[in-house]
Amino acid sequence: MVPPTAVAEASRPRHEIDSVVVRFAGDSGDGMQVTGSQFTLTSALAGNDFATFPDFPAEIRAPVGTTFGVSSFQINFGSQRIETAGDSLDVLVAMNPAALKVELKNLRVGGTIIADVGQFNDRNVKKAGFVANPLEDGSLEKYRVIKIDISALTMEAVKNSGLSKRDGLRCKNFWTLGLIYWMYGRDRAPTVEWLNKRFGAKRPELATANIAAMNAGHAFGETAEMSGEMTAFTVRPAEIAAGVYRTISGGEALAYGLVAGSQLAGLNIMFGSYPITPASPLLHILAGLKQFGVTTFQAEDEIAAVCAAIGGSYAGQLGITSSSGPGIALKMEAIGLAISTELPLVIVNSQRAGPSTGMPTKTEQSDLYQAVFGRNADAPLVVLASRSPSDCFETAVEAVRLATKYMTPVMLLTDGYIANAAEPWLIPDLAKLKPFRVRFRTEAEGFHPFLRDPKTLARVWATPGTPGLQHRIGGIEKAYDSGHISYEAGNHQKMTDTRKAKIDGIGNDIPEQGIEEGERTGDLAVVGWGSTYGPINRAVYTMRQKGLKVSHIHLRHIWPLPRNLGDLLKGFRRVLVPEMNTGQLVTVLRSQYLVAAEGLNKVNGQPFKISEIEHAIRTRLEH
Amino acid sequence: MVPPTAVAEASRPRHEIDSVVVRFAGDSGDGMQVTGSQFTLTSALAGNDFATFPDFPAEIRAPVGTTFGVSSFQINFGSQRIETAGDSLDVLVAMNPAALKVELKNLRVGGTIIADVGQFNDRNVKKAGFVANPLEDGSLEKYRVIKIDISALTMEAVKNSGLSKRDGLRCKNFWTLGLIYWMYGRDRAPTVEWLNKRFGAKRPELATANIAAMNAGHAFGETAEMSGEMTAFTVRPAEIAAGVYRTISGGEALAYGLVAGSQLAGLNIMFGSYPITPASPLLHILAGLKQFGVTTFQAEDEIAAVCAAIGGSYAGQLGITSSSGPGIALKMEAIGLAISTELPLVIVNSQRAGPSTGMPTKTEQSDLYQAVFGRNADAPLVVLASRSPSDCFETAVEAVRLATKYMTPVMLLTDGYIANAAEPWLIPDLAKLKPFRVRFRTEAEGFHPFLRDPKTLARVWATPGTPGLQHRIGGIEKAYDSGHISYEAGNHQKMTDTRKAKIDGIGNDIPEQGIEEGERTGDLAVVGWGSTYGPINRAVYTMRQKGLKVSHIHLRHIWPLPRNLGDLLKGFRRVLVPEMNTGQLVTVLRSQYLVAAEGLNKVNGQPFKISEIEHAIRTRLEH
Amino acid sequence: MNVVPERLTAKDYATDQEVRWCPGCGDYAILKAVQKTMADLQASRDRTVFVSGIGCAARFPYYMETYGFHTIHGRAPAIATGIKLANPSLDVWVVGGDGDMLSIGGNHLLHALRRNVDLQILIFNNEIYGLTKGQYSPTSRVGTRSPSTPQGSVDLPVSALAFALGCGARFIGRSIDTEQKHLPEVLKRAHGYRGAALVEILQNCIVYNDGVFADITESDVADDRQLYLEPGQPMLFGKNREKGIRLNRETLSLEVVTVGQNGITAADVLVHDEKNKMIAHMLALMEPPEFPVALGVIYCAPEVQSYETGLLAQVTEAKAKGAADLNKILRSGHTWKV
Amino acid sequence: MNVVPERLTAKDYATDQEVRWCPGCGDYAILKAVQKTMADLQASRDRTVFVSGIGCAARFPYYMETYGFHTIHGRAPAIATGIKLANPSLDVWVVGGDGDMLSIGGNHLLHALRRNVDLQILIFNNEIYGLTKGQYSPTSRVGTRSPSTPQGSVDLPVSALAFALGCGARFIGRSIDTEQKHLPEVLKRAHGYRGAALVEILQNCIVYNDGVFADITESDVADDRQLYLEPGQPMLFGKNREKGIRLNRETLSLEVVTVGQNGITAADVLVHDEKNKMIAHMLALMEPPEFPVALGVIYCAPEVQSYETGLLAQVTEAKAKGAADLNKILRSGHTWKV
Ligand SMILES: Cc1ncc(C[n+]2csc(CCOP(=O)(O)OP(=O)(O)O)c2C)c(N)n1
Ligand SMILES: Cc1ncc(C[n+]2csc(CCOP(=O)(O)OP(=O)(O)O)c2C)c(N)n1
Ligand code: SF4
Ligand code: SF4
Ligand SMILES: [Mg+2]
Ligand SMILES: [Mg+2]
Repeated sequence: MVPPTAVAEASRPRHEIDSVVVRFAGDSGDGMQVTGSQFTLTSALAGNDFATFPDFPAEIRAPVGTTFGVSSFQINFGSQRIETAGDSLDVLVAMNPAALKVELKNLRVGGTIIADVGQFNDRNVKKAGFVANPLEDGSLEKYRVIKIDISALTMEAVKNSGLSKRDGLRCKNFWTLGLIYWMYGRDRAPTVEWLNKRFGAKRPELATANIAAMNAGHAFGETAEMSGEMTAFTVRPAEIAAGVYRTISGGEALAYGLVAGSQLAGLNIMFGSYPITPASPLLHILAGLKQFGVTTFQAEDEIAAVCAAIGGSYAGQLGITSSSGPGIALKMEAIGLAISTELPLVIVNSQRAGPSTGMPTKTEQSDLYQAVFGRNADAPLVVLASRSPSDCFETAVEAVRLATKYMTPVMLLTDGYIANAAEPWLIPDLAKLKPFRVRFRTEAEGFHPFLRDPKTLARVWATPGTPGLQHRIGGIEKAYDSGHISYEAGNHQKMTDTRKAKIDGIGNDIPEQGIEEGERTGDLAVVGWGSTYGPINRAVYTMRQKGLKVSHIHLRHIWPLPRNLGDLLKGFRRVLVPEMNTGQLVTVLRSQYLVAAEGLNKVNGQPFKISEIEHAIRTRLEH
Repeated sequence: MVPPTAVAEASRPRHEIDSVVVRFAGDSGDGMQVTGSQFTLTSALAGNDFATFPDFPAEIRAPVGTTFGVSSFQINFGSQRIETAGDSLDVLVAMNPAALKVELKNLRVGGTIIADVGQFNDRNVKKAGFVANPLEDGSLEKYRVIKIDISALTMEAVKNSGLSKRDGLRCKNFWTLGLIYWMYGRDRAPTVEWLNKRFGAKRPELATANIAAMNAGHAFGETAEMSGEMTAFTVRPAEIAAGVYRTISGGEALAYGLVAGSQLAGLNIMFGSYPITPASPLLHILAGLKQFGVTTFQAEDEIAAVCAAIGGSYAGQLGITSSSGPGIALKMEAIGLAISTELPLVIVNSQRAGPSTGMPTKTEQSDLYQAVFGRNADAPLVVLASRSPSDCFETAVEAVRLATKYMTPVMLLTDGYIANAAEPWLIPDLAKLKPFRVRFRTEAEGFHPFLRDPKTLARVWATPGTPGLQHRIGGIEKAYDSGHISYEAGNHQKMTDTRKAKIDGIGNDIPEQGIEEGERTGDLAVVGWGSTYGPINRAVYTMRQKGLKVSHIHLRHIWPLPRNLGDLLKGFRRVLVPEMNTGQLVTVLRSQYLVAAEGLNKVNGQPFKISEIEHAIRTRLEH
Repeated sequence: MNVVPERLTAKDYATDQEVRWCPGCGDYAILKAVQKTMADLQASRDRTVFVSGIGCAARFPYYMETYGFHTIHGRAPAIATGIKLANPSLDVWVVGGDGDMLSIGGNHLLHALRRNVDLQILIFNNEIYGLTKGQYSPTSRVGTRSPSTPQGSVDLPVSALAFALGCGARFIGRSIDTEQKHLPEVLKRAHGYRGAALVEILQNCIVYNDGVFADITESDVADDRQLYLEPGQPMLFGKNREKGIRLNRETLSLEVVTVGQNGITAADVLVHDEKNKMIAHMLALMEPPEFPVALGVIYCAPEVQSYETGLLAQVTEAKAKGAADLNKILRSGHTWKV
Repeated sequence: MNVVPERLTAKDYATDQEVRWCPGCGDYAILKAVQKTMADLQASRDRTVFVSGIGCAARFPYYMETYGFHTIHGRAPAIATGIKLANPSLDVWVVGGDGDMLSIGGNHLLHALRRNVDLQILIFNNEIYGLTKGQYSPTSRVGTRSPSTPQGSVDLPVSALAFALGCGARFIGRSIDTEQKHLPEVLKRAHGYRGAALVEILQNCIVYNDGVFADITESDVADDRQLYLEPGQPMLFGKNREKGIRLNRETLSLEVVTVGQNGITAADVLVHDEKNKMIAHMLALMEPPEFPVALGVIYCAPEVQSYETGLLAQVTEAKAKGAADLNKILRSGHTWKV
């Protein structure tokens, strides 16, 4: 098929810019997430670097036109390296008054508002909480406001499609997308392809109508009428490493990473989970990867989910479970069993705002305490954190490696932001990853279930079904020398020490901590973990440009910590730890190294802005 | 009734000694716990200070004669202040070979063994794991061994009681008790009274037989035959504060303290629990205190137990729940709800050895991490720890005070040692305790459910049934100004900060940290919490006698910490933290105050010995 | 002079909070029916409590102008038990979805029913997890395709009502979200029952499971697929109430018969006896297409002492045994003076 | 030449670990019966797994010379489900007490039964919490005095088997600890059933609940209080098998009759049909003194696909659709080259 609009490109002069932040905002039913991901895709194909931030309402489908029903999708794309979804908006697409109401505060002064005036009727304006129509009352004069009756123009564009009025109006997101495509000189072909694939077979009229709407929006940009108000831009491809790329969300990267890890270990996966926001995507994606020997079990609750995973590991598969904060809390008793019986287990925790139910759709990093400390008794395990959607892949592989090599539970921390956001990813060649095949115990000679590898201290993995190795394990303390139940005092000390030594020893099997940006010594080390990577990195970079002696250190291994971290931190005059919690990593660092690390804490369900971290760096170094 | 043996007292010369450690050890079915508590009672009545340590097997009733079925009871009593149950034994009563096998290692060189030779037959000797009869093979020559055929003598003593052979033999613990009573010049009358009360109504023949056995044992001591081998001792009354005393176990003190607290608060108690070792005694005791407006609910599991307690608090009673480590882990998600809805809740955690099932009957202090950090999200609560059985009373009252005044969950840490041990207790006059009556909200004017006291930051407590105050609460984030659901970014920050500030602020409402023993500055501060009080205190005392500049600081308030603690610690050159875990309080202290505190860790299910702590102090101060 | 008591209307039981379900969700209808029930009962707003877990259904308390507690997933029956024990004079309703009550919350439901706590427990059964975006639930039929079961679910669903009977429930009823006359009647019966009363409400999730009950509720099939039970009345249904349920006393199974055909007379049709537990079992399990769905009060055992009544009687009994003097108790038993 | 296969005896299924139950505990008898069952089945020791929760009963795996997993309280059915999903060729037995399975573990039991996971699930019902020293359990009778209920329990007990049927269990059976002939037979039937098979074993806790089943097991009453069910056989019991169970088809309830009295003939006695769920319900609930206790296989529905079979078929199906090449999947969809 010939791209229907290939001709129109470059027919008018375009301004060249480095990067742009656009946010599509509308009602939950307006299809903003689809719009955003289509735009992401074409940005990727245009060679831009980018980062995205989908922002959902808590309700499945809140009543139309309400502020709490606003759904939006933010993308930052550019010809330079993009680290975050952007601090403030250059362009805000507001499909209705509520969207404007909610998102306006994020728009930079002088930024552009594209508003569907067709939706700014009295009722909607009032519903959004405005006293008067903001498009009319002069309250937006700090911005460039482009008023278009997108609703009407969409209806016009699809009038021959045979769709009902309701269905026709639904195409307005694609009309808008067409307009934005024009603004940034994007190719519509991939979206046409996508629409045909999505609707083609079952409801071709929907594909046709949406394509028509998109083309109409695009043409609208092209036409002279708007030329005074609207500018077309060019954003050149970014300079990024050569290779084959795709976009990837945190959920996908996790799923692929776990599957890749299981293949490197030579294991099938027994995945037990119970739905919970924002952890469910991993369940959904893995459910579609059964061809890799993945069994997905939607359990009756989180406890059963982790227990089934433990049962899976006991029986010789890789047990994995996943949830978010409240669900992870429920799993802790069972995780203690996996620690005590020394079975491999990967626990993925997609953190969300708490305490309790909190704000399920908002992000937070507040489960570090729970991960490191949140169990009864001395019960150490491994804690890893991924820093971005694509980083989830590597972190997941590392989680599988450590879980199987050390016969231990590994908690992998991600968060709502990472789970939902997407970014471009240089696809790795899996053939080049180093395998770490599991060796099950089969020799009966000298066997007992708590025999240990003298180096790793990992116990043997002997699975039911192995001839002659029948044995019993359980959560009661076990004799070091036989694995039988033991209440002997000295033995418990030895076993406790051994469990601790095993986990501590992993510090020697993980890379030394490196520096993301800056020198190995200096005035200020900014230490982060998880999804704060982007804003910290960009802020440190910028402040270094300004001559400040600041460096960025970002932890993947939270427990045990990299063996050189203490020394590294001592090379800096001050240590700052930005976290989306009230100060959790900072507690760990202070206790481990007695460094006077201070926290920079943000707990409002939103990622850090670059400027917030820049500001914090500046104040720390001006004192 | 005239005490049957009052005449015999003081008829022979007695050696005077300061303190003695005796351990009664026998089969689970041998009644060692009863023997021990009777001996405790008479020691109390004799005016001695004392401390006890009951040590149970894990099995309900292990097969007779096995080492894992040995049950023992240790008591340290004296005319001086007694802080612990004693490091090593002066007297070991071994009712069978297994008891000797298990407990011999605790006997000091030169100590006395009283053995029932009637049980040292080949079969039992072998079952206990001896190759030869230790009473015969010279292996005990470092000790004074007193061999008595207690079994036969008991049978002789009860032969006219009409009891079956089996029941008759069961009296041998009272025969032994009689002998020990003679050794330490004890009055048998209270035990006679107890036996009559216990069996009098239903099986008077059992009372008679046991009394006969006790008297026979006593008479046996009196008789000339043993005078060469056995010595009678006098242990003078200790100098202790004047007043009325009783013995009290941790479980009792907790129950009474919670009831006292509820009375001071003017509330009834809704207690939800699920049985678990060693937490069950609290359930059992409270179930017998219903006259105080205590409802005890044995729930289907720990989650339901805490939820019912939360429901109770919501409805205007004092919700309390109790468990041990694994059960507490299960409660964490619900505790988060209580934190989020800001309801009072007392959670009693009787710690035991872990991880997982661990060693349920052995003590440990390894749930401090879980208490302070063990929940999803930023979810601070109050953590208290009691230091001894009697201290549970005060700690429980304090827990109720803070929970109700600050509308917050309070975790009270105790442990298996405290729960089971007993000590003398100067009974407080409850009329003298300061009430802290709860004021429920009743005014509708200006009401919303998250209205706060500006000083404590506690929210109002408005219970269902109050006219005009109907409202909704839940675990989703709430608007600071109305209590309605809110996903607003700034609001979540404010609420998170407020929840933290409320708990932090409690630091100003608790006593400043004092010093238990020693000066406010010095070379070494030994900082403890919980049941390590006794050995630390005694060790510090002894080392101070030797001129070392060491002080003992003992925390009741673990979170928030007393406001002056940081300054206090800075007054010492070194800080040592003995804990029955791998180093949990030490982590908290290091992170909070950046003091180079070091741990002294013991994780073998046994309390610290005084000598272990003395040794640690010495090595720290000799460097 | 008579003071005319102020009558509360259904609206008086609505809060000022914006209702946040998807437009068209069956939960709206249930909300309306419950508010009507409240008005019919003239329920005291400040002595009524709605307790829920988590889920779309569990948002319910926010919309009731009574006391309300939106708790955590699956635990509402346990929390409600605590509330009832602490204050038995409160009128406590428990609300949850099929996931909340039968998946994560199954154990608490079992024990609340077994103990016979005086609660009204409403399950909004939409055979799906609504709030978490459409995964299959324990009541989903075999073959349900959902994000977590792209190839279709393979596990057998549980019947809320058969489960309840197995747990020892003494009152079970069933209705449909949109049945604005019938639903309040069932709810009132549940309310009147002293003990645990469970009501299953078939609820349409328009977004993730639209039409899952269409085979029961669509107007063209409704008459043939809905059996309204009335105590003491024959089990008739169908457009002209020509169909009936007959008990085959040999096989102990139910059959659909048509009165007037094959010699079937009105006398052959089973008369509803709310107290017959075995029949209740069979009625609870009736499913289309073979059978109509049984609606109304399916089982109502004679009242026995409810749990909180029994437990609190022990507190009263203990109190009656003499003044509760803790000082005295502390000093009882062996004490000594120094 | 024929190789005579080595036959394993009951002893070959015993471990070298000292058994740590109280002397006289009913668990010893069950252990013996299970070891005999294993020998009868010539079960492979290394393909058999015993999974348990926590409790006296749950110590069971330590004494079986097979694979064994002593897990945590209440979770054995969930862990066993994971084991079976990971390796369906294993023969998985689940063991737990009444507290383990019906109190904290009720939800997992419900779902393992509903899903029809191919497990043999044994509940050692002693109507008490043994390991934690004697508190009452969900199967304890009303009025049970225990450390936590000094005034007697007030809540109604749950029937393990009625509960199981309500959950959708397809195989339920019952026996008694000391019945060394009967118990292995029931266990073998359970073993042979492909799907979840639940067996309740009445077990005497000599320390905390001694004689709680005396009204069933004491030799002077046993004949009158034990009904041994045989498929296709009339339900007769009593010293001379003179008593029988009759179904009153009007009230749908069971009655005890004496053959030869009041005109009752053998033909009046109900014949056991393992497939009749309604009868199974009634049999499960029969209790002394009015009734004998039903023993044997009470219900055995026709086999349907077990959960793990269905779920793993989806894995197989997915695999059949082509080689699983992750590199390829990563590169499918929209990619671009830089
Ligand atoms: C401990 C915990 N686990 C999981 C979740 C996520 N969750 C919220 S509601 C829900 C199920 C919703 O289904 P249902 O109860 O049927 O209610 P519906 O939304 O269909 O009304 C789940 C899994 C949670 N909030 N908490
Ligand atoms: C999470 C948790 N809660 C509670 C316990 C304590 N506990 C151990 S066994 C048990 C109940 C035992 O009763 P049952 O299951 O009937 O087994 P029995 O001992 O009677 O054989 C309890 C409450 C525990 N180990 N773990
Ligand atoms: S997702 Fe379904 S159940 Fe939930 S509010 Fe929407 S329509 Fe109702
Ligand atoms: S307590 Fe009871 S169930 Fe447990 S081992 Fe002893 S007799 Fe058996
Ligand atoms: Mg649902
Ligand atoms: Mg039991």
